[in-house]
Amino acid sequence: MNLETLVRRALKDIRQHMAMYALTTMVVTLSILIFLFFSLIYVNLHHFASRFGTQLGVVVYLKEGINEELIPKIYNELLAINGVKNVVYISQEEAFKRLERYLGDEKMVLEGVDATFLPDSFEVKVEKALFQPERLRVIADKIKKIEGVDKVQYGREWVQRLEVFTGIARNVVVASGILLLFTAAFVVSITIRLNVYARQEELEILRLVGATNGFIEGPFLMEAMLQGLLGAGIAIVLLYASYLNVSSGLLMPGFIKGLKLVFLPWELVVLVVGLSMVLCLLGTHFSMRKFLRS
Amino acid sequence: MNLETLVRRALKDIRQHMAMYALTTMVVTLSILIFLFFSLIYVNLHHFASRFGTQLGVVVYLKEGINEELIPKIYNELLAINGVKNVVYISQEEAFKRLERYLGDEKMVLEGVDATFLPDSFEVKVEKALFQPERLRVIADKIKKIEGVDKVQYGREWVQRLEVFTGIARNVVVASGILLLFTAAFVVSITIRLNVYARQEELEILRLVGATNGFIEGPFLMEAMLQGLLGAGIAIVLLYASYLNVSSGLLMPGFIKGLKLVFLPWELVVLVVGLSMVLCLLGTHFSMRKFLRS
Amino acid sequence: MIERDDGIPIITLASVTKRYPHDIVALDDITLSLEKGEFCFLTGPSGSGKSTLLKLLYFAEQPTSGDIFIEGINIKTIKEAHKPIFRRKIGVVFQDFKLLQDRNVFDNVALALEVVGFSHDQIAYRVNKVLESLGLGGKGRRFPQELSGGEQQRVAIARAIVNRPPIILADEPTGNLDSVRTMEVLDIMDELNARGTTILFATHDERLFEGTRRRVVRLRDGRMEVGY
Amino acid sequence: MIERDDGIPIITLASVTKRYPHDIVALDDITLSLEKGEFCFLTGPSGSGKSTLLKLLYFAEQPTSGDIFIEGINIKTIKEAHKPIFRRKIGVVFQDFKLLQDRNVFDNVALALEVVGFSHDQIAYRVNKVLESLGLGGKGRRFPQELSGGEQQRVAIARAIVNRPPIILADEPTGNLDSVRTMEVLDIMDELNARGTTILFATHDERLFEGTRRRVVRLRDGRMEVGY
Ligand SMILES: Nc1ncnc2c1ncn2[C@@H]1O[C@H](COP(=O)(O)OP(=O)(O)OP(=O)(O)O)[C@@H](O)[C@H]1O
Ligand SMILES: Nc1ncnc2c1ncn2[C@@H]1O[C@H](COP(=O)(O)OP(=O)(O)OP(=O)(O)O)[C@@H](O)[C@H]1O
Ligand SMILES: [Mg+2]
Ligand SMILES: [Mg+2]
Repeated sequence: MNLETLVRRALKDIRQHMAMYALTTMVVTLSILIFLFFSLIYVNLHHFASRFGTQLGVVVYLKEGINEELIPKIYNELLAINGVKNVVYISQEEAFKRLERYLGDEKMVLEGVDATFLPDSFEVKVEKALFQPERLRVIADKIKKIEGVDKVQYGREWVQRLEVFTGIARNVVVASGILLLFTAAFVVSITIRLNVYARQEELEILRLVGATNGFIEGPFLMEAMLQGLLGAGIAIVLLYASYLNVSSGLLMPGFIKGLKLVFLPWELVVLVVGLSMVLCLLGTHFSMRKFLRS
Repeated sequence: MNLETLVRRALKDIRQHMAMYALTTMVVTLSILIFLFFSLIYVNLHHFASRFGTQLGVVVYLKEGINEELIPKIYNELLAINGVKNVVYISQEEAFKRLERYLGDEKMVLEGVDATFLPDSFEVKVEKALFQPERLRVIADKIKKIEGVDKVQYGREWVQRLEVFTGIARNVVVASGILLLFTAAFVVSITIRLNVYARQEELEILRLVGATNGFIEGPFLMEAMLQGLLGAGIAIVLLYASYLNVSSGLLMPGFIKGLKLVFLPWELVVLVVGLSMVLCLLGTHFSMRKFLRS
Repeated sequence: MIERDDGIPIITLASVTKRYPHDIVALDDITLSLEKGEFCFLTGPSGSGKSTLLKLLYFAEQPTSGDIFIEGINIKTIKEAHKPIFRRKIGVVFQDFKLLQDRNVFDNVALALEVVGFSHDQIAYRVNKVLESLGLGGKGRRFPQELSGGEQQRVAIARAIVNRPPIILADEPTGNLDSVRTMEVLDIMDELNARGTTILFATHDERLFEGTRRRVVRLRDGRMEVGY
Repeated sequence: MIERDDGIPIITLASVTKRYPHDIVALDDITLSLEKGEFCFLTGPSGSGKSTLLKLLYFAEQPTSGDIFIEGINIKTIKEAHKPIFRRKIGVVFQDFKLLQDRNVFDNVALALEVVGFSHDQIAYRVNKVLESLGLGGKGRRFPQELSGGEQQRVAIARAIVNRPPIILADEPTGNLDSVRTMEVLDIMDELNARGTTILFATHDERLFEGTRRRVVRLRDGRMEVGY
């Protein structure tokens, strides 16, 4: 049986079972859409969190009256630490300005105070600090050992809270991702099985007139692959359309306008399409197997 | 046809189509589980956010040198404002202590400064401020008009950001809730339809031997109701089991232990069970309708 | 010829034509009536319209033109909701049996009684009796797939007659039966007929009516060839 | 009696017994062989085991004991993967037709050729010819549901013979046909037989073999009654 015959048979078969095929494909589409939708939300949250997360860092106070020449050395040592993203030197004047800004209307309290009462400091930004707050602790410990460093501040309490939060978030995301994937796979395979059940008489007849398993399975597998492709494809197109809608602010209330959303990375898209096809293929294959015996 | 016969026929029917029935019910269960799972996450996030949200408030600075007797009057006026949850008086000394705490090691800057340079103030906590940040603005505007009030601070910028965030969050939650509900309903009804398709010959035969539509539909609807009940029931039991597991910390990493989780409100549980039954009933009814004509 | 002239015919077809899509004429201007208690054979070559005529009578198809009366009532005027009531008055042996594959023999036959609302005990009694009379005693718990072709056909006959309907439409009910079983079925039909049941018996087997003096309606290409 | 003694019989059953679950004995110690090119009738009352015997030959059921040889090969030794090859050598007219309801007549018949891998043109040519010869010309685009019982049966016959298999197993292939069509089918079978096809023809219709001098195997309750 050549490929052309196979494709022709598959297409004919789809035409003859249009309703069933459309319904099954819709189930595939919806299952995948749900999974992708939450992936998209996750990716965007992650994206926002990453941007926000770069504001997390460690403040390094230097010893009072430190030798000016030591500062570049410390700077380089800080940068060399694994996980450090960038390092900014905060002069005494800069620190004083920040305090003034914090006090706002109450800044008159600082009138006549000399800026030098604040120490020199470095602000060390840590990579992925939001997702792995324990890194801050590790890096802070390393910094403490550097010569000329007086004190390291990284908001111990705050990091602990963050740890709990990111821990929960991670667990929730992983659990729901697994649940969604599992459900999608399960629902799709159940639907395919219902479909094959409904056609078992046909399989039996084909077998009795001398069709090989390959001949019988061929079009079904072809259809399954197409179904996986279609299902995932439609889901992705639908998702992309809503993504465009939302990010162009057409449907959303004004205040979200101008918000930068990201779409799913193309690797994930390809992966999902592939998985969808494999899932439909395997689901069909295993549903048919028991009817193809003897 | 009495109820007993109906139930007997429905049970017999289920026994004879065990595989199909079990598969369809599994689809119902999973669809509902997904919906409930996300509802549970949402409810818990809301719960946490509510607790955190009560920390949001407006700071009201009083005019310098204000008549001490006016203070209780202002206090009562503040409390009377719609949406205000509680009001706390911050004396000059208290405000000074807070500033010291903020400056931490740098508090020597305040040495010799008189506490009275800070004005008296009230801290006004606003109900549900996290979910409706625009309330803060409204309340702040009202407070400004009270006699003796100098300035009202509620972090304008911060509220604007929060507005954006809660706006997005609300939209995401509503969109995913609708998507999930819609998908669950759709998948369930498609599965039921596939099921009915597979049995259309049976319906035809029943019709031909003189069965009324009621006689034919009866057991199907009975089964559908049971299916809805079972599907939702199993989903809820599964969810509750994982909830207990998580909240007793058996399965979760240590740092979440002791975390107080809430389960879905029983109204929602009842509603979901009811909806599930109605959905299965309607899905079955409409799938059968076209086979019951003439 | 058994005929009881107690007024209106039980079945009447008045210039009935049935055209299937694509201009396939299955029945062409058929006029025919059956008196109450009549036993009539319907014969004709393959594809001549026998089954189609029966299908019109049990509402599986609608005539393209012409009128059909059952017990004097024009079936066009029967409301959808009342059709089941009429169907119960008509026992049909379908040419392709139409047995429920996932119910056993007993349940398949019992169906015709359940539909009417017979009690549990009565159903058991009647079904077992009719199965016995058709040589299917002891096969009640089998499923259709576990029966021979002839046995399935007899289950179909059993279901058609179990609720003693006033009208029986039998479409080739002995096609899968050997001559002994065929005679048994004919005897049963005779007996039912003697008790007043009107029977329309479609068959291509000339031997069934060769000896008898019953009425024979012959179809060819959808037209009636011979009256009595 | 046509018989060509060119060595091994094409079909052999050696003390074959078939017991269905619940101790239903459908075939009891059957020993039988068919020479290549033989035309043999298989008869017996309803439920005597005719279809079961055929089912064993086309691998739809397995014998409980005894051996079956096709072209000298014990079918027990045939691997699962090779069974389709054997099935293609055997054209079967099933008692219940087994037509695909969602394919039209042409496609149903073409199936037997597609399975073997015939080309598009050859399929069209052969299928149309065989449909013509069975009086189904012009009905190729209909679906089984749109045919009369006898027409469906002829489609089943067409599918069984279209790929000119060396063996034809026909299970009650004329049960729904009138006498004229029945004779046509017998003629076709005769012609195929004359070209060397081995035919096993199960029927309860004694008339089919009354005049002929062909071999008749009679079953009763699963036992062979008469040999030649
Ligand atoms: N649903 C349908 N659509 C189109 N044509 C049909 C349909 N049903 C039957 N026919 C055609 O109508 C004609 C009469 O069919 P019918 O089944 O009444 O014949 P019959 O006398 O019962 O034949 P048989 O003895 O073979 O069962 C046939 O030519 C058949 O092909
Ligand atoms: N799958 C099965 N399970 C149990 N019993 C069966 C099964 N198939 C057939 N039988 C029984 O085996 C016996 C022989 O059946 P078979 O179908 O071979 O008869 P047959 O000679 O073809 O009869 P007919 O002329 O009625 O078609 C019958 O008593 C039947 O009830
Ligand atoms: Mg017919
Ligand atoms: Mg048989």
